[in-house]
Amino acid sequence: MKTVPKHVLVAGGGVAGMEAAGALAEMGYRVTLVEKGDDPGGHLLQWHALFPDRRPADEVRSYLRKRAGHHNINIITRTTVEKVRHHPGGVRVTLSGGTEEEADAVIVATGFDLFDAHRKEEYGYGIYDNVITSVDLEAMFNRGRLEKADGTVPSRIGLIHCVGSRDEKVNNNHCSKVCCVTAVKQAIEVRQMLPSCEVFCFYMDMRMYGPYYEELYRESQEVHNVNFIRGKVSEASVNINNRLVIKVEDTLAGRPLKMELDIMVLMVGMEMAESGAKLAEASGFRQGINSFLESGDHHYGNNLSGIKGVFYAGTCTAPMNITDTISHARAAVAETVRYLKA
Amino acid sequence: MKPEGKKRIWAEYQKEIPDDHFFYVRSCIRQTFFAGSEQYFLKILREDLGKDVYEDPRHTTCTGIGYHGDVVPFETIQTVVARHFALATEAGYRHIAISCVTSFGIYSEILETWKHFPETLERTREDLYKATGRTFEVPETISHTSDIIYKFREEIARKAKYNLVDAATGKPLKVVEHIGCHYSKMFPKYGVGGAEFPHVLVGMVESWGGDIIDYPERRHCCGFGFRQYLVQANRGYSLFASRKKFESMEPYRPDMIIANCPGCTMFMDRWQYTIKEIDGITYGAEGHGIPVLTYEEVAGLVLGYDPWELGLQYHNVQSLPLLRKMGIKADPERRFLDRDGSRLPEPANLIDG
Amino acid sequence: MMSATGANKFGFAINRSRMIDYDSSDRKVREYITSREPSFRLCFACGGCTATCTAGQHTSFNLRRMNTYIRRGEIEPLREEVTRCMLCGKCLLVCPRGVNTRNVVAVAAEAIRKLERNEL
Amino acid sequence: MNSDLFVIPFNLGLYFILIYSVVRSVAWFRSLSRPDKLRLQRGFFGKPFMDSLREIFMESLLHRKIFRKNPVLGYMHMSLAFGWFLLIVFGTIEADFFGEKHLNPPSHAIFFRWFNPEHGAEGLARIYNVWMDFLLAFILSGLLLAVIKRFTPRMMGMKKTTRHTWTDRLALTSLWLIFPSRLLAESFTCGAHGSGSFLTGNLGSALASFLPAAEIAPWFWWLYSLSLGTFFFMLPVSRYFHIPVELFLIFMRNSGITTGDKHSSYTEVQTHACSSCGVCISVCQMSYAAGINDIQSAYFIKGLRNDRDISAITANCLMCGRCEEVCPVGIELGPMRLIERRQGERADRRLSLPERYSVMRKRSVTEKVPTQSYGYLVREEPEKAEVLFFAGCMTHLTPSVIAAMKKIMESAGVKYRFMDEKGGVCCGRPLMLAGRDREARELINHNSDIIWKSGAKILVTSCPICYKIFRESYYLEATVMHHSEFINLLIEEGSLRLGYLHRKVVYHDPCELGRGSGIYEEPRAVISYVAELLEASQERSMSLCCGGSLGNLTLASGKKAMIAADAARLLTMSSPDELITACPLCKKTFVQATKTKVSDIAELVAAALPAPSTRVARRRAARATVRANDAG
Repeated sequence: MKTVPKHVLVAGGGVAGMEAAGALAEMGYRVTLVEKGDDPGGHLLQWHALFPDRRPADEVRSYLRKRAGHHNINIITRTTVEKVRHHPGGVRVTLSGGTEEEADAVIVATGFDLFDAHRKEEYGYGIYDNVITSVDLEAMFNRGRLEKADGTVPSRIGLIHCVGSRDEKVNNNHCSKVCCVTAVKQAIEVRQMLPSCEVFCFYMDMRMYGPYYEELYRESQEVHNVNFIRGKVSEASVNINNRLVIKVEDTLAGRPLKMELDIMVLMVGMEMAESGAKLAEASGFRQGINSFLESGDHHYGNNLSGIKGVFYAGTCTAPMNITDTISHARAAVAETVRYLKA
Repeated sequence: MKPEGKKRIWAEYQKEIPDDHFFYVRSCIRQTFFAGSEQYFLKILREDLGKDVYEDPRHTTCTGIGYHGDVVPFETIQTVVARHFALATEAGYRHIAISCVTSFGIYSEILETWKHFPETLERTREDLYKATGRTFEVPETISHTSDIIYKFREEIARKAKYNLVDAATGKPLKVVEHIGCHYSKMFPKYGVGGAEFPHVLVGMVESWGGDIIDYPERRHCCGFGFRQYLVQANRGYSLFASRKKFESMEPYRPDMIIANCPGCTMFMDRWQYTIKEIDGITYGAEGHGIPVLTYEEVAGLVLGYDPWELGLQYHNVQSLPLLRKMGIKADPERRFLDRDGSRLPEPANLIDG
Repeated sequence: MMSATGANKFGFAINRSRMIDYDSSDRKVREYITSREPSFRLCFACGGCTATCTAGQHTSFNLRRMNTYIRRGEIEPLREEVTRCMLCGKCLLVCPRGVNTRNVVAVAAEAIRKLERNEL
Repeated sequence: MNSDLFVIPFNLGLYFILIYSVVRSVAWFRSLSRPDKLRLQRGFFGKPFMDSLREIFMESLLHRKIFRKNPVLGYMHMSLAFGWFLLIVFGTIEADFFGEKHLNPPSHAIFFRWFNPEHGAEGLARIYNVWMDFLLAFILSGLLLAVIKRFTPRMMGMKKTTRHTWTDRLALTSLWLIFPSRLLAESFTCGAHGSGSFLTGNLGSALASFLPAAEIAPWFWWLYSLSLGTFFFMLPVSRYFHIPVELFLIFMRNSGITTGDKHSSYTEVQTHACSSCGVCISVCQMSYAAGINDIQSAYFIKGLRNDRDISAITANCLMCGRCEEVCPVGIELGPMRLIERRQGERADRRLSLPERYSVMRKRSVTEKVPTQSYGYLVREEPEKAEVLFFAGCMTHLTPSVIAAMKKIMESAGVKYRFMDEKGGVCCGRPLMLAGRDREARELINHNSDIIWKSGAKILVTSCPICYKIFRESYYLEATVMHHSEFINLLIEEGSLRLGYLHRKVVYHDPCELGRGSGIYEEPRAVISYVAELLEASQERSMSLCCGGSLGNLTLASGKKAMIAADAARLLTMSSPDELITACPLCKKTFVQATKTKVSDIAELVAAALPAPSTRVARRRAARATVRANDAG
């Protein structure tokens, strides 16, 4: 006797959402993938190459696209999930525009928002011509041209770690985990693209937590001659030649340091997605002190929402790299299936 | 530089500046060294703009220098400030206009403290009552007097006799603005435009036709720093801070510096002479020094008041080249003559163009 | 530098800047050392060398800090620093990054010598 | 008429080289220090002269050392040197004996066959001819080997051969041409006259059978003379200059002259005595284990000889001493390199005069050259002690060695004081190895002061690096002992009771202790006392360097690791339970390079001490007895 396949709604079409949807679809579930943007793919759409091995981001993108292209998946774009509510028959989902969907289970994969660099006013993002974010730099890599606002070739680039992370002044005490290794990756890419361009990373701690990250850091010093200065940049301004002037303490020398830069790259961190926060508030999800969703147990129940039939996947719970996001999404699928079969 | 970026920030830091009825508190330094500035602030507000500004002769120093010099405790200064509020309350004023940036910082600090720790407000009420028998209402707003000039900058521009432009070429003057640290660095929301890109002086200068210079050490302290300056042995540190600013602004060849803090105005003016003595360097075009003006003085010039009435001759760096450039007719012979023609004391060590 | 009259007149002199001005610093020494001892780049300032240093038990010699000075082009403090090492080589055995620390000091001394002789 | 024009090149060359040798020898002699001059004068009239003659015969002609190392290579050198020597001696005898006159110019002997084409038809001369042909064949066989070596060095057991300059190549070519041209010249002459023995005669008649031998012969005599003349002229500017210089070196060495610590005519003689044979390259671990092939002693000496910038070569050497051990000429390569390190930058020497002047001028303005200075060291007032123990900097990174030494000395009841317990001052040897003698002297003075003030009779150190400098450069009353010697002494005295460990161990001679200080037997005696000592593949004077040497300033850590891995592999071929060394640096280096347990000799001995409880009890009892006796 053929049973009607159960229906799972996945909120968010980023890496976690696509992986979770794909895994569920493969197991025969009927999946609705709700994405707020025009296309699924999330922040990965903006990447040129990935750390630590600098493989083209397209490789992972096409894997996910294939995954989410399964015939059991129905993708709804330009839509957000406003609210989820458990009831004895399943989970009722309210979508933007007021439509309601019934699902047997929901996976929340609303992801993260990038820190808005304007908020660190002292760095002058949006004011000084050559202050850009790591995302802007990635876009430059995508275009294959790395240049200043006036079209000239930079001779010195500084990458500022921890912009919007580990910073009480912007209400983010958490570490976004991936920015350090992103900075190292981008520093190497800059050096490879413009061998005569000096590259400096300004860091507070080098958090090379993942496999081959430390090796990449070493390579950046040994092979690519990337410079590292330990200290948080306090302010930026421009001089008469329209070159950026930054101030930092070289904490290893114990002395303040001033340096001119052609381009200053802000390594923007991760924050709880605004859409996710709204969903959390409407649905009664708990948010931790870092604003990310707080799971049932952060050791062994990291996908549990506390609401029956609702599970968390990916960076809506904490900053993660792609590897961890995919693993986390698979774990969410396992939890969902266990719930649906019970 | 992207101007829209700054505008975005300025839009975020707009404070409430009342329209009328100010209780005016003077600055120890400004009334001593730039007496014309305070006098003309009152004159401009009352006569040119028709505003009601009340002054109480019983008003005292806020003791800010003592507080920052670690000799006056916080409880004491709260009580002194509370007494000012009591005077305002008694006179029926709810908007304080503060001439001094140090005082402004202290008022901000105290109001924030009372907001976050209401028990300190109660304690202060008690202290003030015990000491003076007075009671007070917490004022509705506090404004630095530069905020008020900022608010009426367009009105002043409309009445302008002179603009901040080179009268001969019509090109805007290059103006360096300097904001006192305690204006908004401690509490950005208390300042017009916040702490990183304050708009208070930029707004005035741009309304009156000048160009603002954004130079690398724009945010740097003038070096006053109370304890640094008060202890003679530490003055080298204080001086060093000013020199750092001058060296950073020098390549832009600025015509003048406009400051909103009396301490900064005094230091950046006086130190130019000290640096000339110690290092043998005079900044500014042709070694005339860079005139350091208060915003009241600049407003006064724009409105066409006599520079010598405004007191520009009592700055170390004299403003004659600047006045000539703006096309203001000022007789150098009359600089140190009183209204009745008698001779005023002439300061030594002027940097004179 | 200040003149004597200045000091006498005011009773103080203008402070010297403690700030490292990277754009006006002399990085020739760094280039000399990096080209002769490329492992120098690998230092990540863990301080292991300084902790074990024989000379460091007797004086303020600090190889970790010295490396930072070299990188930033701070020659003045380096001049002093470089003379204090005993070249015993203990640091070589603790360096987690395989920096040839002993040679860094030797080459740094050589670089300073050349700098003095205008040969760099 | 006994002269022909072709002898001129030979004669010119010969007289040139003779005059050159005399002038150069006189110059060298004159620039010797006074004591060395006296040594040489005394040596010339004494036993050293006979020793030298014997050595010249054994080494310069027979090449006994090379023979021992590699018979084929030895034969090659011997056939060329000794064969040529014999050819000259017997050629001269032949000319004097069979010639028209009895005192001939050298050319007469060399070109004897030309002048006496019919000679040797019968009798004694005929037999003599066989002998002369044999000598020529002997030389030619060596030459053949040399040609083979040149093109396929591996066949001769040489991993690498030295690279040649153009002067070397010209000299080599002329040298190689000498004997084949003589063979052909003699053969054509013999062929034309029907004379000659088994080689020249047979070859001559064969050639004459289809060639106009009489017409061709003079061409080859010309070639023969030209080759000789060219060779003599090229001699001073080529590597073959070593042949005459080595004779001078042997006399100097046997007269008791040593390298010392600065450049002198002795170092110059050594420089020129190097034959660039390349034996040093073959034994160099930097070469075969780490693939670095441009810094070996042969290149170092060549750079010195040609006045090149060799600062990189000079610094990049482990100073292990293996090359010096095998150098057939006996050049003191270690001290030579140290002298060069002391020189610092040699750049000035290669500048032209005006450039040199400008550098000097610049320097005189800013002669504020920083040198190491240890004014910060505070003089100490040490406690008195019979035995002073100096662990050494490196030993502080192997605390187990310190613990073992403490245990051993306590067990043996040694009253000692631990000189650098709280971290001492470096012994100065690392500075010396870096060529900084003046600075090293500062540290030596500091430590000497403490050692003298302690009144110690014995200074024990756990570090061979310290040991070497304590013995060689410190002036001390105390007897300096490496801990292996000291433990051996304690065992011999019977103050150390040790059990036997049923372990098979192999011993690694640290460079500074073994080759550097000649301590081979004591460590072995100690080890054999407590465990089974296996033989290592390369031991004693040919033991390997661990790679961690402080002698090398510039070697990258990866290369060090390669040397260490190779040395550890060779040392542990017999699969020992433990690899024993006697140097903290070797221990640290080997630990990273092998899975075999690496221990210091002190740790091994400490493990053989009886169980602590009984020992403590016994000592307590002994102390109690002493107290009782004192009280009594």
